Amino acid sequence: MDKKKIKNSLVDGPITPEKIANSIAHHQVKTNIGGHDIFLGQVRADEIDGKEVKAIDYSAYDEMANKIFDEIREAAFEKFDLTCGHIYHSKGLVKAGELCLFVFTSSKHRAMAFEATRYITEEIKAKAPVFGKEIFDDESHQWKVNQ
Amino acid sequence: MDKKKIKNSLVDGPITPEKIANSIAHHQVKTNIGGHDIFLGQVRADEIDGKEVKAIDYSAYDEMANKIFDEIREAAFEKFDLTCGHIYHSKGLVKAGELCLFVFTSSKHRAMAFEATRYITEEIKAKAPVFGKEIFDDESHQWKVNQ
Amino acid sequence: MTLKLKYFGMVAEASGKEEELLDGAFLSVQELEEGLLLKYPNLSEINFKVAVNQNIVERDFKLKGDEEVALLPPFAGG
Amino acid sequence: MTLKLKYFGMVAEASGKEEELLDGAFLSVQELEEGLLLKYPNLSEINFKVAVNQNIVERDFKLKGDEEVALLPPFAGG
Repeated sequence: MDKKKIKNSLVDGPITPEKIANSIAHHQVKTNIGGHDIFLGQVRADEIDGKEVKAIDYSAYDEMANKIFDEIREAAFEKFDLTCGHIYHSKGLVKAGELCLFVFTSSKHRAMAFEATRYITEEIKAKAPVFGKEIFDDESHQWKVNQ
Repeated sequence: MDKKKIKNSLVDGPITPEKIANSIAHHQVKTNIGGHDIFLGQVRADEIDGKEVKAIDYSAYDEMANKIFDEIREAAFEKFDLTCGHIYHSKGLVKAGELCLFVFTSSKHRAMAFEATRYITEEIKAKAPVFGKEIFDDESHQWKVNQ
Repeated sequence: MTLKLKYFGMVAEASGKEEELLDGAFLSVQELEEGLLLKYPNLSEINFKVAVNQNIVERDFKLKGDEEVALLPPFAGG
Repeated sequence: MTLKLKYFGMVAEASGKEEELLDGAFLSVQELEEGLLLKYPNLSEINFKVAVNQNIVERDFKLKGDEEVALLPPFAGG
Protein backbone atom coordinates (compact mmCIF):
# COMPACT_ATOMS: atom_id res chain seq x y z
CA MET A 1 0.00 0.00 0.00
CA ASP A 2 1.19 3.50 -0.82
CA LYS A 3 1.52 5.24 2.52
CA LYS A 4 2.65 8.63 1.24
CA LYS A 5 0.84 11.59 2.71
CA ILE A 6 -1.75 12.86 0.27
CA LYS A 7 -2.43 16.59 0.20
CA ASN A 8 -5.92 17.74 1.15
CA SER A 9 -7.33 19.57 -1.88
CA LEU A 10 -10.81 20.03 -0.41
CA VAL A 11 -11.74 23.43 0.96
CA ASP A 12 -14.72 24.14 3.23
CA GLY A 13 -17.14 26.45 1.45
CA PRO A 14 -16.33 28.77 -1.44
CA ILE A 15 -12.80 29.50 -2.64
CA THR A 16 -12.15 33.17 -1.93
CA PRO A 17 -10.39 35.70 -4.17
CA GLU A 18 -8.02 36.30 -1.22
CA LYS A 19 -6.95 32.64 -1.26
CA ILE A 20 -6.21 32.98 -4.97
CA ALA A 21 -4.23 36.20 -4.42
CA ASN A 22 -2.20 34.53 -1.65
CA SER A 23 -1.49 31.55 -3.84
CA ILE A 24 -0.30 33.83 -6.69
CA ALA A 25 1.84 35.87 -4.29
CA HIS A 26 3.56 32.72 -3.01
CA HIS A 27 4.82 32.04 -6.54
CA GLN A 28 6.68 35.32 -6.89
CA VAL A 29 9.79 33.84 -5.29
CA LYS A 30 9.93 31.22 -8.06
CA THR A 31 11.76 33.28 -10.64
CA ASN A 32 12.05 30.45 -13.16
CA ILE A 33 8.30 30.74 -13.83
CA GLY A 34 7.29 32.66 -16.98
CA GLY A 35 3.57 32.00 -17.07
CA HIS A 36 0.67 30.87 -14.89
CA ASP A 37 -2.71 29.64 -16.07
CA ILE A 38 -5.59 29.60 -13.60
CA PHE A 39 -9.01 28.07 -14.09
CA LEU A 40 -11.82 29.05 -11.74
CA GLY A 41 -15.15 27.25 -11.66
CA GLN A 42 -18.03 29.49 -10.57
CA VAL A 43 -21.53 28.34 -9.55
CA ARG A 44 -24.10 29.49 -12.10
CA ALA A 45 -27.62 30.62 -11.21
CA ASP A 46 -29.09 28.37 -13.89
CA GLU A 47 -32.82 28.48 -14.43
CA ILE A 48 -34.34 25.00 -14.60
CA ASP A 49 -38.11 24.58 -15.08
CA GLY A 50 -38.68 28.14 -13.90
CA LYS A 51 -36.64 27.76 -10.71
CA GLU A 52 -33.25 29.33 -10.15
CA VAL A 53 -30.21 27.60 -8.66
CA LYS A 54 -29.16 29.62 -5.62
CA ALA A 55 -26.33 27.37 -4.41
CA ILE A 56 -24.64 24.01 -4.84
CA ASP A 57 -24.00 21.88 -1.77
CA TYR A 58 -20.90 19.85 -2.64
CA SER A 59 -20.06 16.53 -1.01
CA ALA A 60 -17.18 14.20 -1.78
CA TYR A 61 -15.71 10.81 -1.04
CA ASP A 62 -12.89 12.71 0.62
CA GLU A 63 -10.07 10.15 0.73
CA MET A 64 -10.70 8.95 -2.81
CA ALA A 65 -11.19 12.49 -4.16
CA ASN A 66 -7.85 13.56 -2.69
CA LYS A 67 -6.19 10.45 -4.11
CA ILE A 68 -7.66 11.24 -7.56
CA PHE A 69 -6.60 14.91 -7.36
CA ASP A 70 -3.11 13.70 -6.49
CA GLU A 71 -3.04 11.25 -9.41
CA ILE A 72 -4.27 13.95 -11.82
CA ARG A 73 -1.60 16.36 -10.60
CA GLU A 74 1.10 13.69 -10.94
CA ALA A 75 -0.10 12.84 -14.46
CA ALA A 76 0.01 16.53 -15.41
CA PHE A 77 3.61 16.79 -14.19
CA GLU A 78 4.51 13.80 -16.35
CA LYS A 79 2.76 15.12 -19.45
CA PHE A 80 3.76 18.78 -19.23
CA ASP A 81 6.89 20.64 -18.24
CA LEU A 82 5.54 22.31 -15.09
CA THR A 83 7.09 24.18 -12.22
CA CYS A 84 3.99 24.04 -10.01
CA GLY A 85 0.49 22.61 -10.05
CA HIS A 86 -2.30 23.10 -7.51
CA ILE A 87 -5.91 21.95 -7.22
CA TYR A 88 -8.52 23.18 -4.74
CA HIS A 89 -12.18 22.09 -4.76
CA SER A 90 -14.96 23.23 -2.47
CA LYS A 91 -16.99 21.06 -0.14
CA GLY A 92 -20.23 22.26 1.43
CA LEU A 93 -22.36 25.17 0.35
CA VAL A 94 -21.20 27.42 -2.49
CA LYS A 95 -23.64 30.14 -3.53
CA ALA A 96 -24.29 31.20 -7.13
CA GLY A 97 -21.47 33.55 -8.18
CA GLU A 98 -18.99 32.00 -5.74
CA LEU A 99 -16.03 29.86 -6.75
CA CYS A 100 -15.96 26.07 -6.34
CA LEU A 101 -12.79 25.06 -8.22
CA PHE A 102 -9.31 26.58 -8.45
CA VAL A 103 -6.74 24.96 -10.76
CA PHE A 104 -3.37 26.72 -10.93
CA THR A 105 -0.35 25.65 -12.99
CA SER A 106 2.92 27.42 -13.65
CA SER A 107 5.67 26.82 -16.15
CA LYS A 108 8.72 28.39 -17.70
CA HIS A 109 6.78 28.82 -20.96
CA ARG A 110 3.10 29.60 -21.32
CA ALA A 111 2.05 26.73 -23.61
CA MET A 112 2.67 24.11 -20.92
CA ALA A 113 0.62 25.99 -18.32
CA PHE A 114 -2.29 26.50 -20.74
CA GLU A 115 -2.37 22.82 -21.62
CA ALA A 116 -1.89 21.55 -18.09
CA THR A 117 -4.64 23.65 -16.52
CA ARG A 118 -7.09 22.54 -19.17
CA TYR A 119 -6.05 18.89 -18.83
CA ILE A 120 -6.38 18.97 -15.04
CA THR A 121 -9.79 20.66 -15.19
CA GLU A 122 -11.18 18.10 -17.65
CA GLU A 123 -9.77 15.21 -15.61
CA ILE A 124 -11.32 16.53 -12.39
CA LYS A 125 -14.74 16.79 -14.04
CA ALA A 126 -14.46 13.23 -15.36
CA LYS A 127 -12.79 11.41 -12.48
CA ALA A 128 -13.14 13.10 -9.08
CA PRO A 129 -15.84 11.63 -6.81
CA VAL A 130 -17.42 14.98 -6.00
CA PHE A 131 -21.19 15.38 -5.93
CA GLY A 132 -23.30 18.50 -6.19
CA LYS A 133 -26.79 19.16 -4.90
CA GLU A 134 -28.24 22.12 -6.78
CA ILE A 135 -30.47 24.01 -4.38
CA PHE A 136 -33.26 26.13 -5.87
CA ASP A 137 -34.78 29.34 -4.56
CA ASP A 138 -37.83 27.37 -3.31
CA GLU A 139 -35.51 25.05 -1.29
CA SER A 140 -36.17 22.08 -3.59
CA HIS A 141 -33.11 20.46 -5.14
CA GLN A 142 -31.72 18.30 -7.92
CA TRP A 143 -28.40 16.51 -8.34
CA LYS A 144 -25.91 18.05 -10.74
CA VAL A 145 -24.43 15.70 -13.35
CA ASN A 146 -21.30 16.63 -15.32
CA GLN A 147 -21.72 16.29 -19.07
CA MET B 1 -12.01 58.40 -37.54
CA ASP B 2 -13.18 56.14 -34.78
CA LYS B 3 -13.75 58.39 -31.82
CA LYS B 4 -14.88 55.77 -29.31
CA LYS B 5 -13.15 55.91 -25.96
CA ILE B 6 -10.53 53.20 -25.74
CA LYS B 7 -9.89 51.59 -22.36
CA ASN B 8 -6.44 52.01 -20.86
CA SER B 9 -5.01 48.51 -20.42
CA LEU B 10 -1.56 49.71 -19.34
CA VAL B 11 -0.71 49.54 -15.64
CA ASP B 12 2.22 51.34 -13.99
CA GLY B 13 4.65 48.78 -12.59
CA PRO B 14 3.84 45.17 -11.70
CA ILE B 15 0.33 43.75 -11.61
CA THR B 16 -0.39 42.87 -7.99
CA PRO B 17 -2.13 39.76 -6.65
CA GLU B 18 -4.57 42.16 -4.94
CA LYS B 19 -5.59 43.63 -8.29
CA ILE B 20 -6.27 40.12 -9.55
CA ALA B 21 -8.30 39.25 -6.44
CA ASN B 22 -10.37 42.43 -6.85
CA SER B 23 -11.00 41.67 -10.47
CA ILE B 24 -12.15 38.12 -9.62
CA ALA B 25 -14.37 39.41 -6.80
CA HIS B 26 -16.09 41.87 -9.17
CA HIS B 27 -17.27 38.93 -11.28
CA GLN B 28 -19.16 37.22 -8.46
CA VAL B 29 -22.29 39.23 -9.22
CA LYS B 30 -22.33 37.80 -12.76
CA THR B 31 -24.14 34.58 -11.99
CA ASN B 32 -24.33 33.47 -15.62
CA ILE B 33 -20.57 32.79 -15.57
CA GLY B 34 -19.53 29.15 -15.10
CA GLY B 35 -15.78 29.38 -15.67
CA HIS B 36 -12.93 31.87 -15.73
CA ASP B 37 -9.51 31.38 -17.26
CA ILE B 38 -6.67 33.67 -16.22
CA PHE B 39 -3.22 33.91 -17.74
CA LEU B 40 -0.46 35.66 -15.82
CA GLY B 41 2.88 36.53 -17.36
CA GLN B 42 5.72 36.61 -14.82
CA VAL B 43 9.21 38.04 -15.36
CA ARG B 44 11.81 35.28 -15.31
CA ALA B 45 15.29 35.66 -13.84
CA ASP B 46 16.84 34.18 -16.98
CA GLU B 47 20.57 33.67 -17.02
CA ILE B 48 22.15 34.99 -20.21
CA ASP B 49 25.93 34.75 -20.71
CA GLY B 50 26.44 34.36 -16.98
CA LYS B 51 24.34 37.39 -16.04
CA GLU B 52 20.91 37.21 -14.44
CA VAL B 53 17.87 39.26 -15.47
CA LYS B 54 16.74 41.16 -12.38
CA ALA B 55 13.91 43.17 -13.99
CA ILE B 56 12.29 44.16 -17.26
CA ASP B 57 11.63 47.82 -17.93
CA TYR B 58 8.58 47.86 -20.21
CA SER B 59 7.76 50.70 -22.57
CA ALA B 60 4.92 50.94 -25.06
CA TYR B 61 3.50 52.99 -27.88
CA ASP B 62 0.60 53.69 -25.51
CA GLU B 63 -2.17 54.82 -27.87
CA MET B 64 -1.45 52.11 -30.41
CA ALA B 65 -1.00 49.42 -27.73
CA ASN B 66 -4.38 50.27 -26.22
CA LYS B 67 -5.96 50.24 -29.68
CA ILE B 68 -4.43 46.80 -30.36
CA PHE B 69 -5.56 45.45 -26.96
CA ASP B 70 -9.04 46.71 -27.78
CA GLU B 71 -9.03 45.07 -31.21
CA ILE B 72 -7.80 41.79 -29.74
CA ARG B 73 -10.52 41.85 -27.09
CA GLU B 74 -13.18 42.61 -29.72
CA ALA B 75 -11.92 39.78 -31.93
CA ALA B 76 -12.06 37.38 -28.97
CA PHE B 77 -15.68 38.35 -28.30
CA GLU B 78 -16.49 37.62 -31.95
CA LYS B 79 -14.71 34.26 -31.99
CA PHE B 80 -15.75 32.92 -28.58
CA ASP B 81 -18.94 33.02 -26.52
CA LEU B 82 -17.67 35.21 -23.70
CA THR B 83 -19.30 37.02 -20.82
CA CYS B 84 -16.24 39.13 -19.97
CA GLY B 85 -12.72 39.73 -21.22
CA HIS B 86 -9.98 41.87 -19.66
CA ILE B 87 -6.36 42.65 -20.50
CA TYR B 88 -3.80 44.43 -18.31
CA HIS B 89 -0.15 44.91 -19.24
CA SER B 90 2.58 46.53 -17.18
CA LYS B 91 4.62 49.57 -18.15
CA GLY B 92 7.79 50.55 -16.34
CA LEU B 93 9.89 48.39 -14.09
CA VAL B 94 8.75 44.84 -13.26
CA LYS B 95 11.17 42.80 -11.17
CA ALA B 96 11.87 39.09 -11.68
CA GLY B 97 9.04 37.13 -10.05
CA GLU B 98 6.54 39.97 -10.49
CA LEU B 99 3.63 39.90 -12.93
CA CYS B 100 3.61 41.86 -16.21
CA LEU B 101 0.48 40.51 -17.97
CA PHE B 102 -3.02 39.65 -16.75
CA VAL B 103 -5.53 38.20 -19.23
CA PHE B 104 -8.91 37.27 -17.78
CA THR B 105 -11.87 35.80 -19.66
CA SER B 106 -15.16 34.43 -18.38
CA SER B 107 -17.85 32.36 -20.04
CA LYS B 108 -20.88 30.25 -19.29
CA HIS B 109 -18.88 27.15 -20.22
CA ARG B 110 -15.19 26.53 -19.59
CA ALA B 111 -14.07 25.66 -23.14
CA MET B 112 -14.70 29.19 -24.43
CA ALA B 113 -12.73 30.79 -21.59
CA PHE B 114 -9.79 28.42 -22.07
CA GLU B 115 -9.64 29.16 -25.78
CA ALA B 116 -10.18 32.89 -25.47
CA THR B 117 -7.48 33.48 -22.85
CA ARG B 118 -4.98 31.56 -24.91
CA TYR B 119 -5.96 33.37 -28.11
CA ILE B 120 -5.70 36.79 -26.46
CA THR B 121 -2.32 36.00 -24.92
CA GLU B 122 -0.84 34.83 -28.23
CA GLU B 123 -2.26 37.87 -30.04
CA ILE B 124 -0.79 40.27 -27.46
CA LYS B 125 2.65 38.70 -27.84
CA ALA B 126 2.47 38.98 -31.63
CA LYS B 127 0.76 42.34 -32.13
CA ALA B 128 1.03 44.71 -29.18
CA PRO B 129 3.72 47.42 -29.52
CA VAL B 130 5.23 46.78 -26.10
CA PHE B 131 9.00 46.73 -25.64
CA GLY B 132 11.06 45.23 -22.86
CA LYS B 133 14.52 46.15 -21.65
CA GLU B 134 15.96 43.23 -19.71
CA ILE B 135 18.11 44.64 -16.94
CA PHE B 136 20.88 42.44 -15.58
CA ASP B 137 22.34 42.32 -12.10
CA ASP B 138 25.41 44.28 -13.29
CA GLU B 139 23.08 47.06 -14.61
CA SER B 140 23.83 46.22 -18.25
CA HIS B 141 20.80 45.46 -20.44
CA GLN B 142 19.51 43.82 -23.59
CA TRP B 143 16.22 44.14 -25.45
CA LYS B 144 13.76 41.29 -25.11
CA VAL B 145 12.35 39.86 -28.35
CA ASN B 146 9.24 37.66 -28.38
CA GLN B 147 9.73 34.37 -30.24
CA MET C 1 -16.37 -10.68 7.36
CA THR C 2 -17.93 -7.23 7.24
CA LEU C 3 -18.09 -4.82 4.30
CA LYS C 4 -17.99 -1.11 5.02
CA LEU C 5 -20.40 0.56 2.60
CA LYS C 6 -20.35 4.26 1.74
CA TYR C 7 -23.11 6.11 -0.10
CA PHE C 8 -22.88 9.52 -1.72
CA GLY C 9 -25.17 12.10 -3.29
CA MET C 10 -28.32 10.67 -4.77
CA VAL C 11 -27.28 7.18 -3.64
CA ALA C 12 -27.23 8.37 -0.02
CA GLU C 13 -30.62 9.96 -0.64
CA ALA C 14 -31.99 6.65 -1.99
CA SER C 15 -30.57 4.56 0.89
CA GLY C 16 -31.36 7.12 3.56
CA LYS C 17 -27.86 6.85 5.00
CA GLU C 18 -24.24 7.76 4.23
CA GLU C 19 -22.65 4.54 5.40
CA GLU C 20 -23.35 1.19 6.96
CA LEU C 21 -21.63 -2.09 7.83
CA LEU C 22 -22.93 -5.14 6.00
CA ASP C 23 -22.42 -8.80 6.89
CA GLY C 24 -23.05 -11.41 4.24
CA ALA C 25 -21.38 -13.63 1.72
CA PHE C 26 -21.07 -11.46 -1.36
CA LEU C 27 -18.50 -13.00 -3.70
CA SER C 28 -18.52 -10.18 -6.25
CA VAL C 29 -19.59 -6.58 -6.70
CA GLN C 30 -22.41 -7.92 -8.87
CA GLU C 31 -23.76 -10.02 -5.96
CA LEU C 32 -23.44 -7.13 -3.54
CA GLU C 33 -25.33 -4.90 -5.93
CA GLU C 34 -28.16 -7.41 -6.25
CA GLY C 35 -28.42 -7.53 -2.46
CA LEU C 36 -28.49 -3.74 -2.19
CA LEU C 37 -31.13 -3.39 -4.90
CA LEU C 38 -33.43 -5.64 -2.88
CA LYS C 39 -32.79 -3.54 0.22
CA TYR C 40 -33.04 -0.14 -1.56
CA PRO C 41 -35.25 -0.49 -4.64
CA ASN C 42 -34.77 3.22 -5.54
CA LEU C 43 -31.13 2.45 -6.34
CA SER C 44 -32.30 0.91 -9.60
CA GLU C 45 -32.98 4.39 -10.97
CA ILE C 46 -29.44 5.60 -10.35
CA ASN C 47 -26.50 5.15 -12.69
CA PHE C 48 -23.75 4.56 -10.14
CA LYS C 49 -20.16 3.32 -10.23
CA VAL C 50 -18.64 1.14 -7.54
CA ALA C 51 -15.28 1.80 -5.87
CA VAL C 52 -13.58 -0.87 -3.78
CA ASN C 53 -10.95 0.55 -1.43
CA GLN C 54 -11.12 3.79 -3.44
CA ASN C 55 -10.58 2.24 -6.86
CA ILE C 56 -13.38 2.06 -9.38
CA VAL C 57 -14.02 -1.57 -10.35
CA GLU C 58 -16.17 -3.56 -12.77
CA ARG C 59 -19.20 -5.60 -11.66
CA ASP C 60 -17.25 -8.87 -11.84
CA PHE C 61 -14.69 -7.68 -9.27
CA LYS C 62 -14.21 -10.37 -6.58
CA LEU C 63 -14.78 -9.34 -2.97
CA LYS C 64 -12.87 -10.81 -0.06
CA GLY C 65 -15.48 -9.44 2.32
CA ASP C 66 -13.63 -6.83 4.39
CA GLU C 67 -13.36 -4.05 1.85
CA GLU C 68 -14.63 -0.47 1.87
CA VAL C 69 -17.15 -0.31 -0.96
CA ALA C 70 -18.51 3.04 -2.16
CA LEU C 71 -21.48 3.61 -4.46
CA LEU C 72 -20.74 6.69 -6.55
CA PRO C 73 -23.48 8.49 -8.49
CA PRO C 74 -22.54 10.74 -11.47
CA PHE C 75 -19.74 13.17 -10.68
CA ALA C 76 -20.42 16.91 -10.47
CA GLY C 77 -17.06 18.40 -9.56
CA GLY C 78 -15.65 21.55 -11.10
CA MET D 1 4.35 69.53 -43.90
CA THR D 2 5.88 68.00 -40.79
CA LEU D 3 6.07 64.34 -39.83
CA LYS D 4 5.88 63.45 -36.16
CA LEU D 5 8.30 60.58 -35.59
CA LYS D 6 8.21 58.29 -32.58
CA TYR D 7 10.97 55.87 -31.61
CA PHE D 8 10.73 52.97 -29.16
CA GLY D 9 12.98 50.50 -27.41
CA MET D 10 16.19 49.77 -29.25
CA VAL D 11 15.19 52.25 -32.01
CA ALA D 12 15.04 55.04 -29.41
CA GLU D 13 18.43 53.86 -28.16
CA ALA D 14 19.89 54.03 -31.70
CA SER D 15 18.45 57.49 -32.44
CA GLY D 16 19.14 58.85 -28.98
CA LYS D 17 15.61 60.25 -28.70
CA GLU D 18 12.00 59.15 -28.28
CA GLU D 19 10.43 61.52 -30.77
CA GLU D 20 11.17 64.33 -33.15
CA LEU D 21 9.51 66.47 -35.80
CA LEU D 22 10.89 66.07 -39.29
CA ASP D 23 10.41 68.35 -42.28
CA GLY D 24 11.13 67.02 -45.73
CA ALA D 25 9.55 65.63 -48.85
CA PHE D 26 9.27 61.94 -48.15
CA LEU D 27 6.76 60.44 -50.57
CA SER D 28 6.77 56.95 -49.05
CA VAL D 29 7.78 55.09 -45.94
CA GLN D 30 10.66 53.69 -47.98
CA GLU D 31 11.99 57.19 -48.68
CA LEU D 32 11.59 58.22 -45.05
CA GLU D 33 13.49 55.11 -43.97
CA GLU D 34 16.36 55.89 -46.32
CA GLY D 35 16.54 59.40 -44.85
CA LEU D 36 16.56 58.09 -41.31
CA LEU D 37 19.25 55.51 -42.04
CA LEU D 38 21.54 58.31 -43.19
CA LYS D 39 20.79 60.24 -40.01
CA TYR D 40 21.03 57.23 -37.66
CA PRO D 41 23.31 54.57 -39.20
CA ASN D 42 22.78 52.22 -36.21
CA LEU D 43 19.18 51.77 -37.33
CA SER D 44 20.41 49.45 -40.07
CA GLU D 45 21.05 46.78 -37.43
CA ILE D 46 17.49 46.81 -36.16
CA ASN D 47 14.60 44.85 -37.62
CA PHE D 48 11.80 47.38 -37.14
CA LYS D 49 8.24 47.79 -38.39
CA VAL D 50 6.70 51.12 -39.29
CA ALA D 51 3.31 52.33 -38.06
CA VAL D 52 1.62 55.32 -39.68
CA ASN D 53 -1.07 56.83 -37.48
CA GLN D 54 -0.93 53.67 -35.34
CA ASN D 55 -1.39 51.20 -38.18
CA ILE D 56 1.46 49.02 -39.33
CA VAL D 57 2.18 49.64 -43.03
CA GLU D 58 4.43 48.27 -45.78
CA ARG D 59 7.47 50.14 -47.10
CA ASP D 60 5.57 51.33 -50.21
CA PHE D 61 2.94 53.13 -48.11
CA LYS D 62 2.46 56.70 -49.45
CA LEU D 63 2.97 59.56 -47.02
CA LYS D 64 1.04 62.83 -47.19
CA GLY D 65 3.57 64.44 -44.89
CA ASP D 66 1.63 65.22 -41.71
CA GLU D 67 1.36 61.77 -40.23
CA GLU D 68 2.55 60.31 -36.95
CA VAL D 69 5.13 57.69 -37.92
CA ALA D 70 6.45 55.22 -35.35
CA LEU D 71 9.46 52.92 -35.72
CA LEU D 72 8.71 49.74 -33.80
CA PRO D 73 11.44 47.25 -32.90
CA PRO D 74 10.52 43.61 -32.10
CA PHE D 75 7.67 43.28 -29.62
CA ALA D 76 8.28 41.94 -26.16
CA GLY D 77 4.86 42.12 -24.49
CA GLY D 78 3.45 39.40 -22.28
